Amino acid sequence: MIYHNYLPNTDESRQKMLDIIGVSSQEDLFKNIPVELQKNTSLVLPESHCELEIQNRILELAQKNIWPGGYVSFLGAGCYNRYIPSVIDNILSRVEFLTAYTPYQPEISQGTLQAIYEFQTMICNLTGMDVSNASMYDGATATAEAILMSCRITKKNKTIVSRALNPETQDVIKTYLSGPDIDIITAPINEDSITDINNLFELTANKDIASIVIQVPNFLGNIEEVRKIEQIAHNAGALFVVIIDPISVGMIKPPGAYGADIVTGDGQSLGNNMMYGGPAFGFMACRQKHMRNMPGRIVGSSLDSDGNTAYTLTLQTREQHIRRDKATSNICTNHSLCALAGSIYLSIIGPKGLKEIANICFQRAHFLASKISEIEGFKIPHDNFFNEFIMILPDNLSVDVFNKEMLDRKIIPGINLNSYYHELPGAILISVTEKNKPVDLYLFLSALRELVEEYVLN
Amino acid sequence: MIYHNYLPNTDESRQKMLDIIGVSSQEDLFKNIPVELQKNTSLVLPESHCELEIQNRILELAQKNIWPGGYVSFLGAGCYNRYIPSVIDNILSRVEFLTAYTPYQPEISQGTLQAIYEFQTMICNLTGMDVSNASMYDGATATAEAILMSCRITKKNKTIVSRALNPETQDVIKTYLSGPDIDIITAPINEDSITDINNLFELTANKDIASIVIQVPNFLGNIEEVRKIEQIAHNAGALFVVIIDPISVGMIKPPGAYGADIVTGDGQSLGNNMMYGGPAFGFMACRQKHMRNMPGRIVGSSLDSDGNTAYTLTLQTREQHIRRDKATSNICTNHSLCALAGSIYLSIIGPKGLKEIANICFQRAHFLASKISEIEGFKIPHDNFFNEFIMILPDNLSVDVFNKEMLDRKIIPGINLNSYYHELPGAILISVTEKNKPVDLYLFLSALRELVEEYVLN
Amino acid sequence: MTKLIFEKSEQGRRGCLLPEAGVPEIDPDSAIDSSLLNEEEICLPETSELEIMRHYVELSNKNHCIEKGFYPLGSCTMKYNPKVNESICQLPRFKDLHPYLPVTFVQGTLELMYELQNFFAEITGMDKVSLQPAAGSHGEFTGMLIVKAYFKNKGEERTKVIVPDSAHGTNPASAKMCGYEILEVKSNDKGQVDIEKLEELVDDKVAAIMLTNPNTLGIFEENIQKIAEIMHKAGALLYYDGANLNAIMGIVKPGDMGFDIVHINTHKTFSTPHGGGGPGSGPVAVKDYLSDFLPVPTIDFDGESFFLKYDTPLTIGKVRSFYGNVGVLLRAYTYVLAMGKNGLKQVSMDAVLNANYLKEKLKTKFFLPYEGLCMHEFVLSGKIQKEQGVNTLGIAKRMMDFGIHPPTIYFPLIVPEAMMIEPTETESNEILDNFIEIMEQIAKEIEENPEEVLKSPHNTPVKKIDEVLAAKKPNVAYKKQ
Amino acid sequence: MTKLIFEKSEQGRRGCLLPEAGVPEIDPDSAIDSSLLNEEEICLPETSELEIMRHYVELSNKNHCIEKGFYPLGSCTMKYNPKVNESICQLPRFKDLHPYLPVTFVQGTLELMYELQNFFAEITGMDKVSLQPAAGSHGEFTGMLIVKAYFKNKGEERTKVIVPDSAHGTNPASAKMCGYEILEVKSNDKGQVDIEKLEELVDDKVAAIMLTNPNTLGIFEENIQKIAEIMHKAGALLYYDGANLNAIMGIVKPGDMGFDIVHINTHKTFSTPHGGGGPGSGPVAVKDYLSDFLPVPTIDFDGESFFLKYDTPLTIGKVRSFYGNVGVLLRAYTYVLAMGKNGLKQVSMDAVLNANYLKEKLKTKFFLPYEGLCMHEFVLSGKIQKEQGVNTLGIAKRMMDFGIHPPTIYFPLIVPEAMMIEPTETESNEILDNFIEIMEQIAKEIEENPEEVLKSPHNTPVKKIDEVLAAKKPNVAYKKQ
Ligand SMILES: Cc1ncc(COP(=O)(O)O)c(C=O)c1O
Ligand SMILES: Cc1ncc(COP(=O)(O)O)c(C=O)c1O
Repeated sequence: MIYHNYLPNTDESRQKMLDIIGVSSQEDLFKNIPVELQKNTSLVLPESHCELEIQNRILELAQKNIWPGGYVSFLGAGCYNRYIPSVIDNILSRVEFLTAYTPYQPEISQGTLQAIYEFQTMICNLTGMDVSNASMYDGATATAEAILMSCRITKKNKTIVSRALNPETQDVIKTYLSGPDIDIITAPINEDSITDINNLFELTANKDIASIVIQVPNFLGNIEEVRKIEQIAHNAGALFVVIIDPISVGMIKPPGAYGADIVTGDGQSLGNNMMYGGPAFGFMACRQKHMRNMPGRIVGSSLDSDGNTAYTLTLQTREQHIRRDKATSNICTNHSLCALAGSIYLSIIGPKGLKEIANICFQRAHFLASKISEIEGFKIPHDNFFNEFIMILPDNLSVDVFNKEMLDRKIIPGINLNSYYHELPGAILISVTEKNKPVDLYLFLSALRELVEEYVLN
Repeated sequence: MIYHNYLPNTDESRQKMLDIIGVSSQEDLFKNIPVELQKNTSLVLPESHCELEIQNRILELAQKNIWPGGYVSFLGAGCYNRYIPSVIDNILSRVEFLTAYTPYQPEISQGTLQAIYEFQTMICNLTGMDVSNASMYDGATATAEAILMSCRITKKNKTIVSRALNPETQDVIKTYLSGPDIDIITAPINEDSITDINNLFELTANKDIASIVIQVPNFLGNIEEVRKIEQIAHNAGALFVVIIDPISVGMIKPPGAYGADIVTGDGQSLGNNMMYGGPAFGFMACRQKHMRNMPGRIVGSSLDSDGNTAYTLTLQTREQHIRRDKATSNICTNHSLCALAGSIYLSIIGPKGLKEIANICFQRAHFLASKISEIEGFKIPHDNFFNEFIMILPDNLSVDVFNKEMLDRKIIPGINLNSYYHELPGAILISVTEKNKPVDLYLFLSALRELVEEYVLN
Repeated sequence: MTKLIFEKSEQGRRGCLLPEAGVPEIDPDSAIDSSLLNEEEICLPETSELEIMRHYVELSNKNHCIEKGFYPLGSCTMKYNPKVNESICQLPRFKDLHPYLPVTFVQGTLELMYELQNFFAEITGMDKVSLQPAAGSHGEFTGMLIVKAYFKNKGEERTKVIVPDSAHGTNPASAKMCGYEILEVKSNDKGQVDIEKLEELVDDKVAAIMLTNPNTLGIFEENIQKIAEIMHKAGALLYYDGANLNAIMGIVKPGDMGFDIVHINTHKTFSTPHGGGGPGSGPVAVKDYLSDFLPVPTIDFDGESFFLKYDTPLTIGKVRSFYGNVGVLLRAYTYVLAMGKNGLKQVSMDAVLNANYLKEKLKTKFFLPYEGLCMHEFVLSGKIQKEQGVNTLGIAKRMMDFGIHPPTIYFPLIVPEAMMIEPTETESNEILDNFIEIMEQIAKEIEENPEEVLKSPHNTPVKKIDEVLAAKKPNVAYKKQ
Repeated sequence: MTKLIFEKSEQGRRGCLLPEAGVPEIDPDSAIDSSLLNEEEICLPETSELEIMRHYVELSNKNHCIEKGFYPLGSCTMKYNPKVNESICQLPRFKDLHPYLPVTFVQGTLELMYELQNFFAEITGMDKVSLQPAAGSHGEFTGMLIVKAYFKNKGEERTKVIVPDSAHGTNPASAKMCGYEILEVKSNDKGQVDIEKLEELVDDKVAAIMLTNPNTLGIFEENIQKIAEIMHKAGALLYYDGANLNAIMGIVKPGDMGFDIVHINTHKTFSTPHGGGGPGSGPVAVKDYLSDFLPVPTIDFDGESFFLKYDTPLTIGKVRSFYGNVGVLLRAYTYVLAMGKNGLKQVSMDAVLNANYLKEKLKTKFFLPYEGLCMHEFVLSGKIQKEQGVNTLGIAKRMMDFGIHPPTIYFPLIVPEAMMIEPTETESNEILDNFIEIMEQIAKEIEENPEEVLKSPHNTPVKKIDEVLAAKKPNVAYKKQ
């Protein structure tokens, strides 16, 4: 038979067990399965690779990816190249966190449970809300679930979603809401690339809206008129749902300060690798009164039989394993380990670090933008931004040519906004984080100047 | 003052402590130091780098090294590119092993102690000896210490060292023996690139030799006439010291089987990264009767007050912290964590794996050698080798040109033997391990064929 | 008791430092509405790096995990999570890739994902795969949206989905999220779907049945072909919850059983670590006729290079950001390579062998509600012990004292005092025998002194926890005094 | 009790698999003397990967470590070992480099080593540095060989080396390895070298004195300039054991005190992890006039690129293979960067502050043999407690019950019942206060009930160990029954 490092059974142990069971071969264990179903058994798959062969294969594949250290990148748009403290890796590689299941048995899961309780506290503090759950898959699904939640709470089935939400989030919302047939109204943006308030006001006239959803800073980098939108939402009896970049809270007030009812967001920025888009985690927090309408797991503090503080999953009657089709969501496994990375990150960064990171991003982004705007042909249409901004290419420089030229210089520019926003031709979304060193900014600027020489001035 | 993530003191805590101590500033704590010595205090060093800046600097340096994944390498000669199971990293990164000190307090160091006890057992089994210590710095220093040990045991002060020992080891022996003024006699090699037996016999005529030291396989890859050398040594009343490549024991008998008294070697091959030459570990094992002459730490099994098996450092009266200048060595901190990597490696590889690895190395090396010998102009002078062998370049291909051409092809050939062995012009030491895939061998061969085209046939 | 990290905070302490901006700075209010600027500090811990390490090391030591001991948590497939899977995720060439990099920059990752799609299609006997879903439940949701889109495209209005009474809670919840009404079909006395009852439920308003096979009792649904026939005849689809795929790899394929859609739990069958509650991943595989409805993008190959295929007009859309839990998928990929075609079959054979062995040994002391061969897991009932004074929760707590994680308890709902035991193939015979001994000892303790047993656990970091208090007075975030 | 990994072995089980050779195979005896071929299997464990993980996880949990709690082990500088140091060692561009690669391929590593040489020269006030030595003791050996080579080159025959009675055992042992006879100089009542006694010992046969300053009592040798004068006048050299460098960085340099040779313990002062007994590293720094004797190669720079400098005719040779414990040196480098010039000074200031604070607090309950300001550590005597019935070993064992690693005990030898306490700068005031409380409690327990204290430790993985048995009947390797 087969010996394998993941399979401790030996031929002897297999035989011993077969004897006890009273069958003569391992194949016989499957005799309840109709034979005609067992015809097509052999799998067309690679042969078993030993670890060395796996390492070789992975190296082969790795060589087909770039070495990111060789490039300077200004890609953001929902996934960010950020400083990740090394402590996180060391902790996450501890098998006690890595290979534990969901903490169903609290007495032997206090590590995970307390870490989640602390996570929830941090998310509450970051969002200005009262209650957070233990995590969601990502920011987009968290937002979609927040809308479903808003419909449950308000018993309405329309939502207004700003067109300045991350387009991926908009797509996911559309998919999620197609199930229960909730109407999505997309609120247009104005010439400042923020949600158009006047239009929003009109859209809420009927007061049949469950929620208004905005993103701060919005996908185009700009800060929305949050207080006006809050008024429109609440006047219409809708919940005010705000998606945030958690790093931005180092500079911009948490949504709790301007009347949000539910806050969501993506936690990739908090200590999680980009990893080609996943996994990271989504977070969701809300006001106390909406707690029992939350989807997902929640950890609460309690006491053990000795009277000591102990943590446990709680409010489970919201969840699928108890309430089945009446649950607040189908979510079961969430993104706990990524949320743990987020907790450790926030512990390390601390209140001062968060402010400092936000300031670095803001200052470097604004410096870059102001320098770009000095270069002939390049335009920076807005300055109401945090760390991402729109740059408009010169007329005679196409996005394709621009990208190619930049990549040739080992610079990865931002995404092409025009594919999402037809009204923004030649628009690139530039993201600046603490990983973009000042010299990287100068590199970017001198590349632009070279392109001006070549494509604009000639 | 200074706030830093490695320094938990705050200005408040500093002041509180100063008050208790009764001095007014931190500088005052140093008032016992003559003031004139404190003039030149400020250090000309970089400013404090935060972790992100460290990461940036390290990336900058990393970019000045090659990415080894992009090359095929046949370098060996005492440091080997080998398969390292991933389990090792996960265990070694556990702070419980990583940041513990030497296990002076056995009750809270049983993890390290049992691991060393198991390590000692594995080394005994690999070498065929009775006693192993807890590790040495590397194979070269282990060997030098073995010679010192042989002098203590035999009360003689000459040693014969084969010229076919790794030249680095020979150098280190020379340095170590310069202290106590022990004479080193270098035994020449014969035309088979092994130690010359006849000569050796003559050198021992006076019976004033403490030890004969050989390496199996020797530095040139070949297997020594171990039984004859054993006889010569023991007939002369000298100890027989054998240096082994632990991987070779998967194919070649352990030195205990052919009469060695002390066995040493380097453990880099056992689960340790090459890391530009260190750290890995040295091992040393000997017969029971010589145990009390061993240098270094030794762990023994004992009982605790409940009668349970427990481990502790033992036979410490050999050591410097007890015996000071009368100790068997000055060694204190050894290479424990690297030895742990070795233990984990051997646990993973197991008896069958060791045989298989040895066979892979042997077969691939011999296949490569036999194919090289078919190429016009290239010569393989010996076949009595395990996994490293001498290749002689064609006359009209210099080592420098050869190296350059191979590096251009992303192949890193072996070392130039001529710089150590004047009698071997054009000799390259080729090492083949389990990491050299068959396709790598073909790549090497076709490069040679190209060079023949270019340099030999034209 | 470990203080909260917030309680270890000391003003001014730093867990890390940060660089200067290094550029001329402007006043934030010159760009951003000053009333929105956050003057205050967010309440986060202020600690040194060492303190943070100590905190999380201490917390971690309060967890059970696979490397600490047996973890027979039924339905969760707590097999060994190989460490090579972890190392590959540390390579900068994988972990530091932005999802919007040009595809020419990430051909290695795309090739891996493409191959993995094919592996999963082969193992499940399906045709096309989406790697996007983030977990099993998310896969179910995605699959049921595909069902919905399929019928919408066909112009059929179907509003109901059937699930067995033994189904996992996510099945009805996921169908419900897609707007379906749930019909429950009863199990028969063999623990399998009652065919007659099923036939009664099926009509042209039924869109699908969601099954796992082997089912949550660890029993293979012998009538699966009949079930498929009934459903397909009614124009409905069959959805396969892949939670139990570990029982049948290389033995039988869901596609051959008649399923139209399958999801896979890589964090169960394919050895990706569970992380204390995720991230996992829940790829969805479908038959050809459903492939047009898969979420976008899928990974495709044009003969020269790999690309993200968005051009799928009937797609249900996106179910999450980007392309999937790539970090998890890398691990699943290396696992499939590690086992290979024969190894995967041996996985299932050993998983089933271990389970049957335990079942045979344990049924003498504990009530086995359904006799016969089980698959990779089986369900015992603690009803004998309950009569003796200790319910299944009590048994579970006592097991902890022996360093063993209790089985899944009180699920499936149709077995009173259920203990769902899944040993997995990565446990050795010594571990199984040790477990048997412990279970026999606990049975004996309950016979002799049930009150004592009820005081368990004793050797755990905390004692039995008051869950009622937690729910009655929810305290779900720390508030500084 | 954890079984030995050998006892968990089961024939046939595999911890890993290996590939085929993949080439035509020959019979080994066609190349190698068949009588040397190993027919048998070496006795090594046969276990599954999971079992190996469980084994080492279980073992690890029996260790104390810095991240588990206070570790005031005097002379060992058990400061926090930053995790960024560990991550950089994981980069393939550092860890997978063969030492014989062309230097053009490894300019990054060489640049780092070159800079580090300069950092160490600056911190110690010396001129040239060798990074080769593998540990402190190895540095001493290297340094004393340099002394020997220096005098040999000068044609002077000097045979003796002076060490204080408070010196660490490696000092005399290292000097002895170089063939020197050891003279011990007594300490005076201030715990410092007795100058008169020293003058008596010095003659033209004395090659050097080996000192650490602050000395092992944690006291700065105030007469260091006088000592240097005495030695240098006699034509002898001063060797500085850098074990205690953590006390004086940025405050005073050994070079300015008159030392000619210094070794550094990176695993103490520069935060590289101790690994349960190494690997550390012990770079040696010398004044210009000794630089010709340094081991080869050193790392040098020719204005364009970095290279290995072998061209040093008077070199003592090589003291180990290759160039040093590069993996350890990488960590030391990042540590120096992390602290920077001001940070290193603050390290020493905080280390000394923490030590003096503890000393002030603890001297009320424990005997302090030498009054006055201490440096980064101090030595208490347990003699009061010994009179009450509990010796220092007993106090140490009791400390373990509180999760604290005992201080270094019975060293230095000149203090009876010594407890050498070094808190380091990475411990917070809360930790220090907690330690003080514990020590006070233990003192009280000893006053009230010494017998009870002698039963400690209670909360450790094993109880007090019979060390006499271990030495009397040495069992140093497992033999299969
Ligand atoms: C039978 C079954 N179905 C579905 C799920 C849900 O999977 P996930 O937790 O990955 O969402 C589970 C998980 O426990 C399960 O056991
Ligand atoms: C004062 C002193 N000198 C020398 C040494 C020896 O250093 P190492 O253990 O690195 O060889 C030590 C180590 O404890 C020490 O404390």
